[in-house]
Amino acid sequence: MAKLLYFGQVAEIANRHSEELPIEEMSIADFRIWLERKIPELTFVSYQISANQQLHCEAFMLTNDMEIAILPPFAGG
Amino acid sequence: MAKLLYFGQVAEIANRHSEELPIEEMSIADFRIWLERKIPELTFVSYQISANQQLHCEAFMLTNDMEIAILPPFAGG
Amino acid sequence: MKKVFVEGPISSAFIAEKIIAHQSKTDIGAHSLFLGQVRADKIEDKEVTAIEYTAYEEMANPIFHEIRESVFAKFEITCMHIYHSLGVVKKGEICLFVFVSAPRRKVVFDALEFTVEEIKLKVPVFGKEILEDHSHTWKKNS
Amino acid sequence: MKKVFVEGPISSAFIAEKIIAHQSKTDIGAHSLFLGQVRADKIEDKEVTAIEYTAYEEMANPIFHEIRESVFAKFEITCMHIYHSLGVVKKGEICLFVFVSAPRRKVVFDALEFTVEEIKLKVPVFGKEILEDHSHTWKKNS
Repeated sequence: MAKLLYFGQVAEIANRHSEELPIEEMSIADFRIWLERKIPELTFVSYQISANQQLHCEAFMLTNDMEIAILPPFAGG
Repeated sequence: MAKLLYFGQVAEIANRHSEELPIEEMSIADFRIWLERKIPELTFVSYQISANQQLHCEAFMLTNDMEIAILPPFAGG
Repeated sequence: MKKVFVEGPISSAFIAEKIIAHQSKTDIGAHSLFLGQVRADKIEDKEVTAIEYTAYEEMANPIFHEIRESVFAKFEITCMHIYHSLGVVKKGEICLFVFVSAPRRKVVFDALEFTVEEIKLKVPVFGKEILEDHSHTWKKNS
Repeated sequence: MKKVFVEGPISSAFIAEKIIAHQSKTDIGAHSLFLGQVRADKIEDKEVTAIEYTAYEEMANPIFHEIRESVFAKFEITCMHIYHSLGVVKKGEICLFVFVSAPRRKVVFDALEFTVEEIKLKVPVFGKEILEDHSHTWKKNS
């Protein structure tokens, strides 16, 4: 099972903070397509995706054992 | 009468903080020569000279009505 | 790993305490401090009254640690501390406190700016701007 | 003209007070602070235990004023404050406090550095470094 985490505006749009569900192995780019089919409102906002607490390039492969976070623009400080 | 002010290391060397005395009109450069004849130990330290609370170039003319200060290197902060 | 996140605003008493804690380090000659304060911006005529901060803490904490390491590698500093608020911080209150100390002053300005810019760019912190009519928008760093 | 010189060290309580005084200015988003601290340098194996500051105040005060004016002309800041000690400041204590505030952070780092460098360069302040054996030397800015 992958753990999906949603933060800030993304959590508000998705109406959830986390969920656990099985995902197929896929690139971050493909994960975006999958995610926006699942939650179409995300099409209209920008977000980054981290895997196991790290940012990666769009070709990075996500697997079913990862903690995957969907992160809206940072606003620290 | 001119008012002479001495600060920091210069006051220590000259063994005074201020004095009033008549001076002839002369440039700052000439004043240095006059001063170092009066207090020879000043020959060995660096100092700036202000007239009426402002720094000037060496050619600036000092007159008998001025407040002249002999300022060792600044050490603020 | 040093604790960065604090609940609620950063008080001036907390800042004063951190300054006092450095007075026994007599090899230090210069401190620079950055304080981020919540601004009462107008957003479509409505005033921001507070920002509610959340963070992905498990990701943010290692990134704060990496930022610290890189600042120590780049600048000859004695110590540095970062504190960031979580939860509600009202307008006029302080949400970010960066504290850099060094033997000599020259490095503390650049080290401070570098640290603040790195935090703004790299740390997954999110800010909900609460407006005076209780609606909200989402803060983005620029 | 604003008062810059204070007798003795600058306390952390004084600094905290100045921070609090700015929390009602809700157009401010960023503060930068510089604190100069007396360093226990070794001079020919003898430790500096304090610096005794004197100043040509009648000349220094207008120069502080000019520095303020030039910082406001160069940088988009909301306010700035400078405090400098006179008299004895012991090792570990604070002798200079510069406080710059602006709506946005970008300018506060350069404004702070510019102000501190101008003070070090232009203001007639003198420092007698008291050593542990009660001898002394004279501080020079570099």
